[in-house]
Amino acid sequence: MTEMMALPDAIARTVRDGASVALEGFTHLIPFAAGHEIIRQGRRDLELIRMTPDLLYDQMIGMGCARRLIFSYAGNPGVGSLHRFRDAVEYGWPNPIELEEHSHAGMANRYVAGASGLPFAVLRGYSGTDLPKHTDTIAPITCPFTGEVLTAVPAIRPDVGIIHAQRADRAGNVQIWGIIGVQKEIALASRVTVVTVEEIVSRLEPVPGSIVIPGWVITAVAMTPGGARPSYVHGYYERDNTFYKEWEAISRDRDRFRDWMDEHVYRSESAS
Amino acid sequence: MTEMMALPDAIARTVRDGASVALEGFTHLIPFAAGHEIIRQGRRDLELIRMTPDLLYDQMIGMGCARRLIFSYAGNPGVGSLHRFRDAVEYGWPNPIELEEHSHAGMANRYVAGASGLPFAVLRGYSGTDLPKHTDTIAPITCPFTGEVLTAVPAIRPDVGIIHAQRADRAGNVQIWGIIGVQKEIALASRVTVVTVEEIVSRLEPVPGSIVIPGWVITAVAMTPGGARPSYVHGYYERDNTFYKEWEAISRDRDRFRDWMDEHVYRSESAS
Amino acid sequence: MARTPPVTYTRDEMMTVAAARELRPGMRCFVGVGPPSLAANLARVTHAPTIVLIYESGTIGAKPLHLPLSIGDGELAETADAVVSVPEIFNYWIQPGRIDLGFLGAAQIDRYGNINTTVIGSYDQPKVRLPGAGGAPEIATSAKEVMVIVKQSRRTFVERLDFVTSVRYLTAGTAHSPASQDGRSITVVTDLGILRAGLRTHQLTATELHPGVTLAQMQAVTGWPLTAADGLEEISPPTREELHALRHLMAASREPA
Amino acid sequence: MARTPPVTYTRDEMMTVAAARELRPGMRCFVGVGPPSLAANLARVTHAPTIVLIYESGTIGAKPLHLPLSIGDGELAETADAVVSVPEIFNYWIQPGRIDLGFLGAAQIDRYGNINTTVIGSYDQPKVRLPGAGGAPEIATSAKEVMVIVKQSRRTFVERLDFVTSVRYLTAGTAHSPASQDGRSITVVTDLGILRAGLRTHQLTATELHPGVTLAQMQAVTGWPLTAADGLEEISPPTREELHALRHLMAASREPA
Repeated sequence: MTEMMALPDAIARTVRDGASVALEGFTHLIPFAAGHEIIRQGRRDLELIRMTPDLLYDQMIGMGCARRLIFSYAGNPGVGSLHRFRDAVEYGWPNPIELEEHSHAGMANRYVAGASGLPFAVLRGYSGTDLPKHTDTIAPITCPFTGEVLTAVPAIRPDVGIIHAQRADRAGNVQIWGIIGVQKEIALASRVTVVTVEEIVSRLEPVPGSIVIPGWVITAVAMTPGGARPSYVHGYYERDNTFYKEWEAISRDRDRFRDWMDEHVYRSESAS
Repeated sequence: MTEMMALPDAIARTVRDGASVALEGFTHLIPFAAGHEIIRQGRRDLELIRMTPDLLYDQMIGMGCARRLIFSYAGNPGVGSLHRFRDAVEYGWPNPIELEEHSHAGMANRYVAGASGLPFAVLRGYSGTDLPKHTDTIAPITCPFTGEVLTAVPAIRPDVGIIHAQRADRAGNVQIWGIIGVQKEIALASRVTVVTVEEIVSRLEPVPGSIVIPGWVITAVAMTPGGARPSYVHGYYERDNTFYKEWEAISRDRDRFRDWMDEHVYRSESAS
Repeated sequence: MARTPPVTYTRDEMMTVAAARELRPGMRCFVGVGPPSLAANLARVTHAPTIVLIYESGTIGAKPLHLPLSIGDGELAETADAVVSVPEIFNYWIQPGRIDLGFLGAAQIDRYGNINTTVIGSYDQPKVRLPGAGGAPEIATSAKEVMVIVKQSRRTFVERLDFVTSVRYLTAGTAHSPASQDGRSITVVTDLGILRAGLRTHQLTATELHPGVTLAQMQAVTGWPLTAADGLEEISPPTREELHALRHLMAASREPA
Repeated sequence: MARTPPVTYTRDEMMTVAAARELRPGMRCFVGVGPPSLAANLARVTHAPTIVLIYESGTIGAKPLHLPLSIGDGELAETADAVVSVPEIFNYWIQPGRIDLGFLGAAQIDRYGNINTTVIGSYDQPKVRLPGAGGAPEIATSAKEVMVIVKQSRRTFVERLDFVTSVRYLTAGTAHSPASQDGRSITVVTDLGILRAGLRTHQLTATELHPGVTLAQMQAVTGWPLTAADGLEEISPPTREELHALRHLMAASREPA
């Protein structure tokens, strides 16, 4: 059952050093505030899981939170590289990180398997690519009816899944609309689920296209207005595209990056 | 791309003797009018596919349309038996039918595999039951990562999938709300998809909980007001529970059943 | 509504009330139509208002005012916290074991809580063709608790099932085994009392009797040598409140089940 | 808007216009951000208004007024015919081959249309770590046609990929083969012209050149021995209407890509 708590409490109670943690949100509803709280609490050796690491994981990797990364696309969408991710992979700074690399279809299906209580998922994927040579969580599987060989990927069941959503009611039921991404799958695949929300309301009025995740599969709800900035929340605020472009320059340089984190994450309790 | 046509044309052009046909709608939106049109057109030797055969398949089986039935629950919900189904299975009247019997979870996953372009689906299912002894479309499958043995079922890809929906726009985009069941899965799993709708509108205004199936995966849309009666259409009309109960007596007797069909299906172009 | 308190009750009413009492607040219950829906909604309007009703039609947290005749009744969707597709209800909600208690129906039940709803007689030449499996096989193995509400008779409580439609306790060595079966129980509420398995043994044992019913009566309509638990108890009769709520529910139903 | 017709155009504009012309009305196009989104939306506002834009964020039939910087831009959801989850977009829409044309990006491309977006150098000690696969491996094998829009250089058009991120034509004997690959094409639109494979051969061949470009110029920036198709054609320059629509789209973008 859901407990309502402040974000620092929610993170302190759920995210331990060495945990596998998925902060999801497919370009929409990226839980920046929760990630920043993990950085502030100094968590280390995390296995970070996310289809599109985006600026948030660039920041977490750059601050040394990550030991390992499971992902499918590590770029700054429409802009270019994630320089902190590249620095860790290419130069081991601030520490080397291990990569477990998939395609989007593979990652999405790994979440589906996790949410479904299955050990693996089946897809037509990775055909002819070099990915299976480097990623040992890709295996062939044969259809018992047709003999066709397809691809299996194992379920992902993060220790902690963290998502941002528009709002929750007082019972902890969570409502999401716009691009829904893999929010439900992560909420259901994770052993513990934390949801940050823009607001808590007494009743979740239906919104076209909205889904509701029942509170009884959610561990903690933390009211965190602006918790997805500089990403966006459909119906609340827009994506800060200017910042996404500025990140290119901020993140290129190790010192400038650290100064920025100092100023915007450490000295402030609110997300940039 | 969708073509708008009258229901008799839609059925005449798509449903051939011997075809595999799924008329779906999980208790909601059961496409009775389309099924009655198949009966009137005298189709034979069909492989009928449906999770819950319900009264509609009782009628189609009783009128001799079916050679084979793929299903998971053949009852009159809350009332009792489907007597025409029982008569065919127990006494071969009007003709014997072959059964391919699954669980709901298995059927739903077979549709998902069909919609996904996969030859099979994986579930935790049928454990310890006698179903695999009688149904050869249930097979064990081993997780390549954990070694756990689970169950595989083959995809269902009907020759024709038929569903009823609230409404479509003029481009053939179809909108459904309320209990959505397996409507989308059947629309996507079938080689040819026919949708009957209550109305055709110029614009699909969003409704809470509604889904839209794009017109470009639908073969034909036939405006058929009342096309789900005596089942119901959320937002349009309620389930005729009285008729569901009356069916118990109508269907028990072969002559009474035939008289009823004569009067309500053959002499009338509109569904009972 | 009756002004004078009810003084008598039927065996059916006792059965429904006894079943409802088993449900605890906050429990996630997988519910079919008929007696399960009646018992679960009775619990919801009496001692367990926070119970979460889940129907296989995809409605999660439904709060119907009228009892549905069909599990796809429109009111279930209108009052639900969430409506999901049928594949999702089975894959995301039932299969991973998120259901605390699943109701199953039974045409035949054996001492291990295995159930037949498929055929009486042989599969290929059935004497009676029953509806089949529906959601039962996966509910039976995935729910934390299972409840069956069924009138007791030798025709139903059998030594040997004609067909195994669902299995609660998988025999050792069965490959299709879910993660763990420890502490999993099955409760069978009948018109005579309650039978339970899973606490110390995987065999159904009489644990409670309805007022005025004897163990011998129950044994007489059970097709296997039924034993009683230590401290076999008598169930307390329905309270005025329970009966009142139950009859109100029945009366308010569009179509009494 | 300019009153006088444009008289000059850039090579980037020619590239985008040439790509847009390849798109036919009603085509279901899987679109990423940047040049593909620009070309697809140009086609949509010019000769192919019924084109269906599908983004991997789950938006089907999006009709954005502004070009999205991110594929998850809110306007995509607001203007879409349907918004579905990310698992659904891959499983129900891409995997079964419902996409007529999929756009792919490329850091390296070889003569068979295989693409690298993963690393330059070795995987374990990369010289440049690129973003990785994203949706590409499954788009590459499932879409009926594939288009790559990329500036031509020897760094990009290579003899041998450092890493195979996606494959258009699976070699015979590869077990993971989709149903059929007959008639599947790949079109590479560059700043110099167009290369195509799949009509008679699975090797990219120069089929069109932009105005004023020679085959020798194109060969000079291609890392394999590039041949020309019989009847190598010169592409007609952008029309006034095309340039006008393209520049309007760029100007109307919140954030030009």
